[in-house]
Amino acid sequence: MNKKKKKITDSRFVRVILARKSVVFCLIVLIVTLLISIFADQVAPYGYDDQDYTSILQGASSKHLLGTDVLGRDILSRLIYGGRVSFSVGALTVVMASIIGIALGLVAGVAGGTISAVIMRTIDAISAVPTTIMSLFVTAILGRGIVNMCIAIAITLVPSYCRITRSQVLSIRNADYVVAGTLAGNNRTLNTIKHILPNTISLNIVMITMNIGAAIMCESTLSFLGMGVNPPMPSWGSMVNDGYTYLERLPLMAIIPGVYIMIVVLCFNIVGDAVRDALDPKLKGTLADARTKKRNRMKAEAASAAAAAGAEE
Amino acid sequence: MSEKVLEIKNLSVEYNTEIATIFAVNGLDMDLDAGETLGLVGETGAGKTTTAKAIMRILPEKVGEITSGNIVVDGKDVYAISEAEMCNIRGKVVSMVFQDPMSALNPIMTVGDQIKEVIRIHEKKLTKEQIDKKVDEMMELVGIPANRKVEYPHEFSGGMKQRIVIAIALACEPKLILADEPTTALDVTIQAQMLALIKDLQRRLGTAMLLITHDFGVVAQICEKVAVMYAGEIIEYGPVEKIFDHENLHPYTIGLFRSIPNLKVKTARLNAIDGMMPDPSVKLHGCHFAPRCKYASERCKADQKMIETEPGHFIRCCRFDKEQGGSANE
Amino acid sequence: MTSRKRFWAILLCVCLMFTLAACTPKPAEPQGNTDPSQGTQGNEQQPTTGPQSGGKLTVAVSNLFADYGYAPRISNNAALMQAWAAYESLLTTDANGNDVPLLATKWESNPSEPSITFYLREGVKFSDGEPFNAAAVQRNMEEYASINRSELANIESYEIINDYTIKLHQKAWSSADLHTIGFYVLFTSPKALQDVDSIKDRSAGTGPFMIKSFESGVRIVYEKNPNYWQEGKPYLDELEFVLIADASAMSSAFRAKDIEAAFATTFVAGDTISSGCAAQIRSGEVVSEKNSNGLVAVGRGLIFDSSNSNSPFSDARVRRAVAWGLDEELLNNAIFQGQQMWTDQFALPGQASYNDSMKKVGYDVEKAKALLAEAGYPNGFNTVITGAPSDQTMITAVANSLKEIGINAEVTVVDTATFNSVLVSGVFDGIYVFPYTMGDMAFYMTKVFSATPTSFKAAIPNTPVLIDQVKKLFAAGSDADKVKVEKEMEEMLFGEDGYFFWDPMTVMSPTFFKISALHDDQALQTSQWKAVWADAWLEQ
Amino acid sequence: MKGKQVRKILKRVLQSLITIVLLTVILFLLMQLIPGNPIINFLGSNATDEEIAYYTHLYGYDLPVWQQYVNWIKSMFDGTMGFSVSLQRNVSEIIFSRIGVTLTLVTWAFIVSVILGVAFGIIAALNRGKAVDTVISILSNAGIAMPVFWIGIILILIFAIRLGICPSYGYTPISKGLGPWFRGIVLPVTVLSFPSISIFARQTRSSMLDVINQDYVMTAKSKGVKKRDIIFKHQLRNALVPLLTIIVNRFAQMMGATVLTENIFTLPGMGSLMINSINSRDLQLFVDCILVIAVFVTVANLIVDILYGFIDPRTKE
Repeated sequence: MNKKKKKITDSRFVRVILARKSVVFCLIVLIVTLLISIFADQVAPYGYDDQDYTSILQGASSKHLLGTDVLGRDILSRLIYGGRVSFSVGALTVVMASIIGIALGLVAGVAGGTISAVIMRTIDAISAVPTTIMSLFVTAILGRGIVNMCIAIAITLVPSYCRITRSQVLSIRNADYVVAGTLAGNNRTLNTIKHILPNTISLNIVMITMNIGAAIMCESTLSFLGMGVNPPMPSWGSMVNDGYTYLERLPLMAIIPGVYIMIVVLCFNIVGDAVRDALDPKLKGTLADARTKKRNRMKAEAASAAAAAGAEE
Repeated sequence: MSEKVLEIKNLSVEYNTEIATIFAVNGLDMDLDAGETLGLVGETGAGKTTTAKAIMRILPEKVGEITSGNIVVDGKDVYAISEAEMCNIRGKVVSMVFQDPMSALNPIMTVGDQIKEVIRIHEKKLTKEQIDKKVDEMMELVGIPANRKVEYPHEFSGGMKQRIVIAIALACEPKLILADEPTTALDVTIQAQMLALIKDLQRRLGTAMLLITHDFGVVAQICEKVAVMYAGEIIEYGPVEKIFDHENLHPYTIGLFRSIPNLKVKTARLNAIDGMMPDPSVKLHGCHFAPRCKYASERCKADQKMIETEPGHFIRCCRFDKEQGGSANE
Repeated sequence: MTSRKRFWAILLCVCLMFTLAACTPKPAEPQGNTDPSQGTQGNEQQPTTGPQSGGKLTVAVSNLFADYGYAPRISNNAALMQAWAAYESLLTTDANGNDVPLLATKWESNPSEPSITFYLREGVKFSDGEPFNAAAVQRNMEEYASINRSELANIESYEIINDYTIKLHQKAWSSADLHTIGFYVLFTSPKALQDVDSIKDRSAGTGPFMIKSFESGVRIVYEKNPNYWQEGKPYLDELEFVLIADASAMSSAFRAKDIEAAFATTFVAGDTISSGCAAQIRSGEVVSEKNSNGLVAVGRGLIFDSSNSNSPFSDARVRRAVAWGLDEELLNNAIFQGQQMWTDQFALPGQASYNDSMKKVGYDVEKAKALLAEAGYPNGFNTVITGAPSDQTMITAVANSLKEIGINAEVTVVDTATFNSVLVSGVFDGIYVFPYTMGDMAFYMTKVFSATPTSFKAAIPNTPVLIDQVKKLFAAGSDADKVKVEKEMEEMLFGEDGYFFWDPMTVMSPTFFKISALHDDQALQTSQWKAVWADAWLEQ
Repeated sequence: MKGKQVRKILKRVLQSLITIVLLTVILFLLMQLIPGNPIINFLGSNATDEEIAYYTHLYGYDLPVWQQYVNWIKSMFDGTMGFSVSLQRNVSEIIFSRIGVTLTLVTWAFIVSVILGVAFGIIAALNRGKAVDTVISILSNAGIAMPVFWIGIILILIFAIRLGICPSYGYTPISKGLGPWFRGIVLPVTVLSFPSISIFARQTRSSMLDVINQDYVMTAKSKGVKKRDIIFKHQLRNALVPLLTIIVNRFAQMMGATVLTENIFTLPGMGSLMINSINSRDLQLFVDCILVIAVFVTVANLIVDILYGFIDPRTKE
């Protein structure tokens, strides 16, 4: 068992990620939340639309751990089901945005000239409009629903992928191994895919991990503004909105989903930072405090004693 | 006037990081007279740069710390005075030239301003015009046209940048200059100019210099005395002519000289000292070179002390200990 | 500081967040829904002295219209209520819905000619000094006709008999014209109508107030009209309508004494304000009034795409099955916590045209399933239920209940813009939650069941029986005949074998909150859309 | 300024103009795809076909698309920026009356977040590893993760409803006295600046840490420069260079976030105007608002790019 385990932690990427306890803790939280939402049917005490008109707008009670909403539905269960919307939107959006963004970035980087100018100016134009407003606009066109929301948010994330890929392509376009690729007979597109694309991946992966958190935030904003999924499917943003109308009577109903969003996005950001540090060559070490100094000194003494003993034989 | 510019007694420096504690310098003794040039030679990782940084008291905060010994610069104990007093010394009494000129200058400040900054700190009584004149003077001194002082570091080549770093170091005519491998990053032709420039300025301003290098050619060309450093301590110290006549030297110094490739003789393989540098995170006792030394014997286990084999030439190796009948050069 | 310390710090911070969130103090006051008083009287303290003049009344409203100067463009009720401060109409209504003279003192309608004659009040002047006379009335009516306003569509020609009498010749006799023209046509001074720019953010009407300032989307401020025809009125110096879209903002505004009155048009708004200001309501400082004579209520019902042949709802039995399958009363009390009235017909229980005697539809899941099986859907069918964001709660509840009788209704919420356009076009599938103004049955039914329907054209099929019934409504001479015909129609639509083109769900009459120092002898809350701002006054 | 630099700036200005023109085309085309038109919404549900036809013609919605675009561009220059159906007046008039609130909010939020953000970043970087550093990194991590609308709700709950010190709605202009103006604006500005403070703090901290290991800081120390000067003259100036792009990006996001903040606090600014206009399908007004905000963002980007030339000489050539 030890031998196999050793191979996993050999790769520097995994070692850096597992180095920090906070990152491990966040990873656990994310995985647990993800599993809960996937197996929501088994985990959630009630269905997300089980209406019980006898217990409307009740605070936390033994029957309903986090209280009930205006139709007597259990908030905890809706919170668990809400995870499905947020995670799926987060994942779908980021995948869509990265594919389009990287493709555009590659074309803009390799093609150069007018094509690149047109692409880059359109990208500037789209990114000139702040994300919330652009997703408002696109949702107005496409209407509500998970897929439309994903498209709306993806459009706002495409510029960042495109710009990163393009700058990466420009910097490595005339690197020797790329030129060698063309000399070896690949036509331009094949060469781009074989040589240039792999090198832009690492930066894009960092961007992806950073963007999932942002995508979930954007989704909850749209749901809060009422542009998200259709009821009765719950999403954290729409639950905050329901809670907002009854803020005076039951503040809990608005606060709890917000805390949930914050924890999930916080975990995604912390894991994203760890991924960035893992992929970023110049890792910044951390300083030793007194306790580690004592520990190191003892280790050094032991090692020198062993060395001295070794030298005697 | 042989009063000492620099005296270092039994200096030990440690670096504490997350992974381990590094024992960079283990009991170093050294002193330097005014106007004298001492070459500090040794493999990378021997603790040369750490010594220089320790002298300037710019070891990284909370990481590097002096665990024993003291450093006296121009009569003041560097680790006893306050930070404010230390700032007055840095740049005025002792200044430093770094190894990599490419990143030694602040990219968003003009070259002239970076020279002006050190003058304005130490020469409070000078007026603005006098300072500008001094900056032009220093630029001309190091061979750069004064009108280029408004340009930025990225507009200069490596060699030119190193000249500016030197100009900064010598602007306030310090008593001691610590040169940490000033020419390593430069190509050979520029290297010769740089050394000639430093030697000339040293003679003109009477500055003492501690030249840190791993290149024996530079030492021969420019230094009066040589100190060979290995694993954090000086194992041989003496005048250049004594060390360079290749007899009765410390085994490690012999190994160093032998590893310089001889152009006249056809050799299939370069000979290097076998074995590896000791692990710096392990506290060493006795002769640090013992594990790699051909003549290692039982007596090498004890801490070695510097033995004066001939006037001014010290070697830290028990084999040269006359009283105990050690015999050199079997 | 090793990562371990940072790890514990994060854990501590997260737990802190949870505890902070979980234990925020519950509102000190008891569960909010103090039951605002029923009935028209409201707990109105008798005013200590006679009406006092002076002071400024600030009323919070949930939407502001675009332009209060050019009266012909104001058509929806909320805007009219605010426009009545500056512009007046020929007729108005009293507390229980009878027509009361305002700018017209007398009126006669002659079905044979057919024509309606209005005898105008003398000595009335516009706020810019112009006289109010028959020529002014004709000029205003022609202005309304010039922008295709439907109220004047049936008028053939105008005949000025003398300075204060005008006869309107109709293309065809219709008793509704008296109300549509009498209530909805507002009169602006002809001089102002010539130069429309002069009434941009300014007013030139006969009303008790004049527009002082207007910030679009924020507030409109009226000041006293010096040459108002009713002596000594209005009592207030200034009247301001301020837009506060969000209910909890309204309740904090009441507490901060920034506003003196507020119209809560939705249930949620009413509930939030009454729970937010529970302390003030208990101490009598803030008073809430509702009116239950249905005069101004807005009904909400489920309308079906009955005219779409391949939709299950084209079969009347399926529509009746929905009526049987929904316990509307339970849903109404649950969702709106008993604060909203419910009716199973067009009219409210207790109103004259409410048909008690007919065989009614109750709540019986088995009967509903039987009807569905009879119509060919033994194990139900899939459909869609659509509505506006504000009806989201009700739609979800209905969809949940329909599941019990086998109808799986997928909920879709559309934004207000699309919602409004569907109201006009009537193009939707399955079920649509729609609002309808209660009040005069003929006035509403003519819009739905007539040769040229104006709302829900595509949804409701052209049923000659109902169109004739509506004609009978208009032709009814005396009130007694009218009520008889209305009851017949109730049975035809909502009886046990009724058409059930729509199933009434709930009736919402806006709650009017005001500070007790504001006295308006119920003019404001009974005839809210005929608010008479002249009579309101504030204890100094 | 050398000729080369002026030419570079002009090229950059031209690029921004092209971006804005391209944006007008994109927005106009996208606008045509939005279902529903403003007239039905304006007239309400009991509008007759004749009335609808009358207004459609009056406001030129029946013209071919390209002609509507030309009229729109023409209206840009004659100062009316098109006519808003739902509010019955020229769009320029409405935007002019509303832009003040949004700009006040964003400028104050911007100033607060830059000052506090950079200050926290420096403090965290300087006593790296200590408790202060951990607390600031935790709070900034959390700050980024907190949804804007949720912060707003919490602040309203605590300050407006429970303590009642700040109004939860409405904007009191400064003319009505500093006290009420400040109380009315302090909550929205906090909501707007909270995420930005966290982002600036994190970025300043990481770029300051990058700079600490640089050689020129060692050179400065060896010159005897005092600790305070090293931090501000050498470290901070170099650390600010990468911060500029982040700052201008946050400015754009803040303009976007006003949509939420003004919606929650019912402030009569551009944000709430946009929500109302999209709900009443007043597309002319909606697209004009987006254009105005996009122009502000593009100009901000332009200014920062030009500033780059001065602050970071390396980008001059």
